[in-house]
Amino acid sequence: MPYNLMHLLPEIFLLTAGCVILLVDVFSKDLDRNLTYRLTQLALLATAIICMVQFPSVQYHLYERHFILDPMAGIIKISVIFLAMLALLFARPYILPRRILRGEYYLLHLFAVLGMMVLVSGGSLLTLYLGLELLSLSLYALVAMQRHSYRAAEAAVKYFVMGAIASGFLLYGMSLVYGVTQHIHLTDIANYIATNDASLTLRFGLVFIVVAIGFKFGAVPFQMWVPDVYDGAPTSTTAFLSSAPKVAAFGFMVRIFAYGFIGALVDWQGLLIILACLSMLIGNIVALVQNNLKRLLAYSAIAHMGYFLLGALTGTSEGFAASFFYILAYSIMSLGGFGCLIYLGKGVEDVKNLDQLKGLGRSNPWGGLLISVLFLSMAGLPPFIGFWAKLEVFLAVLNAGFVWLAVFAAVMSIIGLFYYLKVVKVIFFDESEKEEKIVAVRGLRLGLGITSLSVVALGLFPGKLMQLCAQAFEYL
Amino acid sequence: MLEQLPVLSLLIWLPLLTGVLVLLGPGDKLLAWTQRVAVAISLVVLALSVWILIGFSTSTAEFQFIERGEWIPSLNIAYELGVDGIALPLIVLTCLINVLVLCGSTASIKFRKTQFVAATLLMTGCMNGVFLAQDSILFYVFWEAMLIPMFLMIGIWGGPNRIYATLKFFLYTFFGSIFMLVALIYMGREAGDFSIQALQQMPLSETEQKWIFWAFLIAFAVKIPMFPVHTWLPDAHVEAPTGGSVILAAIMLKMGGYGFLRFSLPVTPDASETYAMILIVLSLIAIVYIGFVAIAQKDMKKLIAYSSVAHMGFVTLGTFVIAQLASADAQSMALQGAMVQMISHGLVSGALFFSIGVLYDRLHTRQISDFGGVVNSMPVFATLLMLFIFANAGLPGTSGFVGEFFVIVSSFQADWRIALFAALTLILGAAYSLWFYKRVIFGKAANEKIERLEDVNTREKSVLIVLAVLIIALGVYPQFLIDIMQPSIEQLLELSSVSKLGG
Amino acid sequence: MTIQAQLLLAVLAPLVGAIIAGLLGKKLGKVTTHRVTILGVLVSFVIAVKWFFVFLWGDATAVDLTVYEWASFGDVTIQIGFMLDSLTAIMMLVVTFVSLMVHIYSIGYMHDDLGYQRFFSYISLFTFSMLMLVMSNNFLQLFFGWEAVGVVSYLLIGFWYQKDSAIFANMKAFLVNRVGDFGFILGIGGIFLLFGTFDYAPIFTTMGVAQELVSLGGQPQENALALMDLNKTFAVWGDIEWAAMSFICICLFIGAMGKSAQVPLHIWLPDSMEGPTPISALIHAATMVTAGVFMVARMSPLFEFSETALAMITVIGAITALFMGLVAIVQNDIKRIIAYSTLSQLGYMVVALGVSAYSAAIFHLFTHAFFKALLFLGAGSVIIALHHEQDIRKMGGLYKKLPITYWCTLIGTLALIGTPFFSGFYSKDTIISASAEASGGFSGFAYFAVLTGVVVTAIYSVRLLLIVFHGKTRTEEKQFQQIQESPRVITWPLIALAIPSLFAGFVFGKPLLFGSFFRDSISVLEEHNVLQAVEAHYTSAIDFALHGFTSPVFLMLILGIVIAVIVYGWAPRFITMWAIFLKPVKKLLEKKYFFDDLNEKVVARSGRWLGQVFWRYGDKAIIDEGIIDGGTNTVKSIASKIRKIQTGYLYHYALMMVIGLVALLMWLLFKG
Amino acid sequence: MSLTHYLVVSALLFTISVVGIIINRKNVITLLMCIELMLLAVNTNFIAFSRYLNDEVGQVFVFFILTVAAAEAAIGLAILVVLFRTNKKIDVAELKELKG
Repeated sequence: MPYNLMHLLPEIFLLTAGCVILLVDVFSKDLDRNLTYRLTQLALLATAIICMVQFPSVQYHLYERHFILDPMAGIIKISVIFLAMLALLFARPYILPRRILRGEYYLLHLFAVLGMMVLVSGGSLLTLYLGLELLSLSLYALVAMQRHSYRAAEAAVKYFVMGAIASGFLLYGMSLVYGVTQHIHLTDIANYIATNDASLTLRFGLVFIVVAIGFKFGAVPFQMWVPDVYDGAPTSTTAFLSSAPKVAAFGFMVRIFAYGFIGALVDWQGLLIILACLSMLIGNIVALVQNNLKRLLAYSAIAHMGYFLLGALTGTSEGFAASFFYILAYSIMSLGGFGCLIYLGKGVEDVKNLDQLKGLGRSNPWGGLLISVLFLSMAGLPPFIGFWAKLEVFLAVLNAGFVWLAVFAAVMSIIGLFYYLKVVKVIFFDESEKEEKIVAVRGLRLGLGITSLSVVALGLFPGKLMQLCAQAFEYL
Repeated sequence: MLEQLPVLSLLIWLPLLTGVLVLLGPGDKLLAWTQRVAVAISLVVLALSVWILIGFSTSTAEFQFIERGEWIPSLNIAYELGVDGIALPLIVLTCLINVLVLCGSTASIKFRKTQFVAATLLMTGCMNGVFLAQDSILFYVFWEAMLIPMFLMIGIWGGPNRIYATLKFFLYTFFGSIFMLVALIYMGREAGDFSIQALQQMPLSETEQKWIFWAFLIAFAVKIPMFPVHTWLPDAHVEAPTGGSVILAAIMLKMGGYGFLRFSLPVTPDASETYAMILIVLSLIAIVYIGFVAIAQKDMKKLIAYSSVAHMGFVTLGTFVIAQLASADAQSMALQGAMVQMISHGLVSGALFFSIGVLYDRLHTRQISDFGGVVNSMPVFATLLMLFIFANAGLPGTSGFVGEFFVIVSSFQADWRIALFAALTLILGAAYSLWFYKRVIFGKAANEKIERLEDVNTREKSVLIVLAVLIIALGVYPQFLIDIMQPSIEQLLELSSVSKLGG
Repeated sequence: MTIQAQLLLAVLAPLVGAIIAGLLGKKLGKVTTHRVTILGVLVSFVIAVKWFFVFLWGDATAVDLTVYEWASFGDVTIQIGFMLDSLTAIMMLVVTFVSLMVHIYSIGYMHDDLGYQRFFSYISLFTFSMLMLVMSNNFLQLFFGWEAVGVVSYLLIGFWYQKDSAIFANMKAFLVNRVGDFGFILGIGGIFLLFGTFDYAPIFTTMGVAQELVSLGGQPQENALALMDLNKTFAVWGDIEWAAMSFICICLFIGAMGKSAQVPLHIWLPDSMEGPTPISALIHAATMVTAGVFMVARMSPLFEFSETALAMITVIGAITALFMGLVAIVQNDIKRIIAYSTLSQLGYMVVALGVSAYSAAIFHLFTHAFFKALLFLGAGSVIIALHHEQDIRKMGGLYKKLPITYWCTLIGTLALIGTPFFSGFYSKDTIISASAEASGGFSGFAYFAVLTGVVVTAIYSVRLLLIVFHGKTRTEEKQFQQIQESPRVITWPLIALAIPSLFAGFVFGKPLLFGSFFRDSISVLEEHNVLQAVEAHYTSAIDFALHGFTSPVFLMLILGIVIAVIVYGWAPRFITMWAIFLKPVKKLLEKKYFFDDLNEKVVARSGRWLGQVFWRYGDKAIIDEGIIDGGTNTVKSIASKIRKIQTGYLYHYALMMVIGLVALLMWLLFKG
Repeated sequence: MSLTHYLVVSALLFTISVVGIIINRKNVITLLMCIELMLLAVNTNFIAFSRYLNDEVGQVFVFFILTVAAAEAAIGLAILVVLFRTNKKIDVAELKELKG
């Protein structure tokens, strides 16, 4: 029977575009692959536009219900694409001076985005798995892209092995689920759980899946890969890694929990609470003693994942909305943060340690101000977007009646503030031994401008974005 | 035409936007112009606040000049501003201090002057916002946002130990306010509306009230600051540049007291009544213990900082002694005392920090032992400082007396023993103030540096004289202030007297 | 001119003078400055004189008017206003007259001082504050004046701010006064609790009714208070309770002790002699130090109802009167001698208050103001004649060099020791007889004290006179030749003060003491009214004086003079004998009963020590290093331990992941 | 042979693979093999279930898994090559530069 493939247009377009660009790249002589770069951005932009044009107002279950198209999917896709474009903006100036294969680098972004798009509108365990794998595989490659750096290679191996284990767990869980429910469609699974109570096997399967999800977010105790990979991977990859995939993984999580296992709320809620608390605790505390900026950001990422889970674990639509707002805010901030690291890098030298920022506020106030804004926003201070993200998750968690959890999160955020302030302190208060102006290419400046501007603007007027996030979850 | 003007928004956004512009502006290249513009703008803001003062009706306790706008409809968070008798004096004080700081203490900043100006303006805007906000989240946003410029101000232009001080300041305050945030969200959730009015009206069970009370208490106690969470203040003051100290002492501390009046009392009346005695005792400790600590100080700024803590003790005492008071008159006397004390302390401590700044600019030391016999070379300064010192010691005829007098007398109505300890400030305050004055000002010129000091220049003189005039005016005729505050205070007493338990 | 206008003028004229002198003094120059200030004081003096005689001869009634409302909310109204009655009038007279004299005197005395204008500004300011104090009609303004005079005294004691002793003395003076004010403000708080107002008038009416109940209704005091609902009590500790009235009166009196330098708060007065001599005359002899006495007299309706307070007042006054006089004997600084004599005379006044002879106290205040100011100014005249030499051991035989000064001082001395017909006699003798008649607590001791006090007074006064003016000079010849009488601006005030010192008692004795002068301002319960008894043998001023010759007091007086003359006049070697016999006593007196040591070594030092301890251990050690820094450090150390988990080994990571998985499974299994 | 036996087998395989990853200190290639093994265990599960439930979806799923496994292996080997190029060693125990 004939299918109307229009709904699949963005994915299809992106795929074909990817293949075309691949071919173009093969024959292009130019070492910098400007053409490839432009085409990639263009393709992403076009895809985004298509997504916007055919933005779904209702929820479709398409293609034997393997593919769900709903506002959430739409919004996540669009935001993922834009994040990816930003990441590319940062990536270009980073990889040009380094001996990193350009064309493949951009293309891998494309395929990763494709994977995410499939992932977020996966309607069955199968599509979800495929999307996830497409995403992960491209990410593994991206991490390994800096072929002459040992650190990158080590990071890649670690990431790959851990990721493989994670997907193994995921599959095992899926198989158990399938075995118990005899279905791989989320809706059917939901119906099954609704009709007959979840057997232990099923819940075990759920646990395996939760572990996989926890791994994707880098929630404690599945965070071990995060600091090493963030540290070892090329900064541009880290920037990408820490932003878009997290949003997509959030979509994945929503599909699993809200669409498939909403009936087993009590089970995964408990699991998520444990993960959230551990992440906030470990992430914040260990970040205190980090001197390496990338590792510091990695641990802060772990901590942020803890806060982010606060919203999701309520299992309510406003809870997911809050989490979505949080993850978006966080992606922007961390993109900006790593973008700043790229911006500060001198030649092929990355900035490693905190004290390399000394006197930045003096030598080039703009950069200093920008980084401070981002970090203060991460610390959750008004009037920046980070504050609203925190406020929303607190609100959600209080709505669910977990007052103690909110208080715990509050206490943790005090510890968190400490190391963010430490960075600001180094930038503004410490005297630099040498002062040289930093010159950044236009694209980089543009990217940083966009991120910091959105951090401030959304901090002042978060209303619209919050409504958007709320809309995304009207079909739970 | 002025009637249509959104005056309150202007009070907030004029300084803020100017601050941002100055920050992104040409920097120290156009310093002179930037400063002129900044001063001009702040004069405009001051004029606006005075205009509000004139247009303000003292016959009603209602909020006036109300402005309301959508902000975050999905969470019922609104952009709502209004001013009542409690906020108004603080607003005017803020705008005034802002002008004085911009005129008086930018000269002593040696580098990145424009950024200093920007920080000052940003802070002014935020502080106005805190006092004007009618929505709790808006209040919190300003409350927190203001920390950032202060953090930078202390950290960049501060003294040798500035980093420790400013981190301590920031973390202390954040530690306090984060729990307040949780409490606010909790209540806003329950009430379905984040406006302060709603929070004041909403019913709360006893346990809820207790938790919320403590959450608020930590926030405001740190800010005001109360014993035993006061230790950030001396460090912050000592390290901050003159302007920073002035703003810190004159206004930021007041936000704690303002919070007590705006939130603790009306929102959690029963809890405040339950815990009143603890707070009274803490206030008394602050008055007596800190009084002694102040005597022991060797650093001028530390001494004044500690005396600030002691004086703020009167604010908290006046605020919470009302739970022990029977007659409405005594209660309003206590609250009047607290409020007047806040305003007065704003003027006096501001003036004192300005004066210390004057000395510091000349000799670049704050050690009392490095001074002595300053009067020989700086008679005018000595005279003005004498006035401020006596105001600090609570001499009748100066503003410093009014608040202490009200609080002591009204707390006597509650229990004479409270008044007994509170009244010890007459001795202690005089002791540390006068001993300080004796060591710094009187005597033979300690060294030739002091002999060669030149007296206050016109700029410094004018700033100090403005404060001096206000201090005396307030001391001779406090009724002006009292008229403004009385209706709001009566309404506040109304709110804080009715139980929320609805038994 | 309305009364209000007059009173305002009287108060503000000196203030204006002070402001002009203070702000424009340097521009105006010395002459204009002192003219302006003197004009100001003169204005208020004229007004004061007018009202004094209006109250003395005319039958003016008390006036109570409000100038403006200082603060008012709810039903509370705190005002700035004036109460003009006989008490106020007499105080105004004393203040303005002495102040005027001192102003004039200072033209000469301060002539070549750098702070000339400053000085005049200060003393005018003082006049203003003192007038505010005495003319107040409510406690707030009273307290304002109370503190204001304290401040001006602070400024004037430290007038020569380069002298370490001076700036130490003025701080000491202010702080000791503050101790008094501490009590005073508590008293005010009690007043507000009891009466719900700060104004005199309602309080006096209430107490008036209470007094009616006692005198006419024949009720005992407690019942009277109970009927007026004034019998509150204050819980002290456990179930110990104090009667509100006594509590308030004692608190108020503590304030008075500070100002009027009663033991043990007297320590500041002798040191205050560091100030210029005119100040000692004006502030520390005539006016400010008597504020306490005035205040208690003003509050007589209250004090009448507290036997406890009266007893306390009596005993404190008696101690001060006797023992401070003794100290005067061993002093060698001319000003300090007079200062201690002032202390002792203040003791007399306070004793009078204690035995409810309020008018006697005020009358003594009145006369004392004149002769004590006279003595001080005389001393000042001597001091400048000797180029700021204050040690009497370096003087002697000055009577032919400084005739006017000598005669004036002689008059002052005779008045001080209470020679019949001199003003001091009338006031002092009344106090002594009053205390003889009194029946309240400690009145016996008080009588003994004031009686022996006469001897003491005679001894030190005569000693002063003899050593300074008689005998042969102890200054070297050449300098002695150059000594000459002070200029007229100095001598005329002396004369002007000498006259009232002579006649004030003779003239005003009867009306002020036994007449109806104070009826509207001072109220005494029947059972306390000792002056009636005294009045019995006071038919006329002359008779009283003649009767004085036969009284034991006179014997004491003679005794004292004789001793003094023997010891210091004829046979100076007696002094050495003294020294041998009474060495410990002398030591004790020279050490001023170790009050100063107590103050320096114990009170002040322990205060500073306490501050240090609180700061070092309370703030720094416990709160900062302990809690704040300690907390952060613990978190950091924990962090660096947790960090170790990240070993970097892949298999550990995998293991961790599996452990996590198993843990979650277990949790799921066991949570049920 | 009941379903349980198959499940036990696959569970055992799965455990073996995990344990293999954990205890292996030497060679990264072993890790790759373990991962493959893990996927195979999952496949066994799926097939067992689909036979038991006679529902083909499971088996279809397996095909996908196999494909993905191939791709994964490819990537893994590629990374391995990179690693070998950079430091001439592929011992797991050597991978310890990134830590803390």
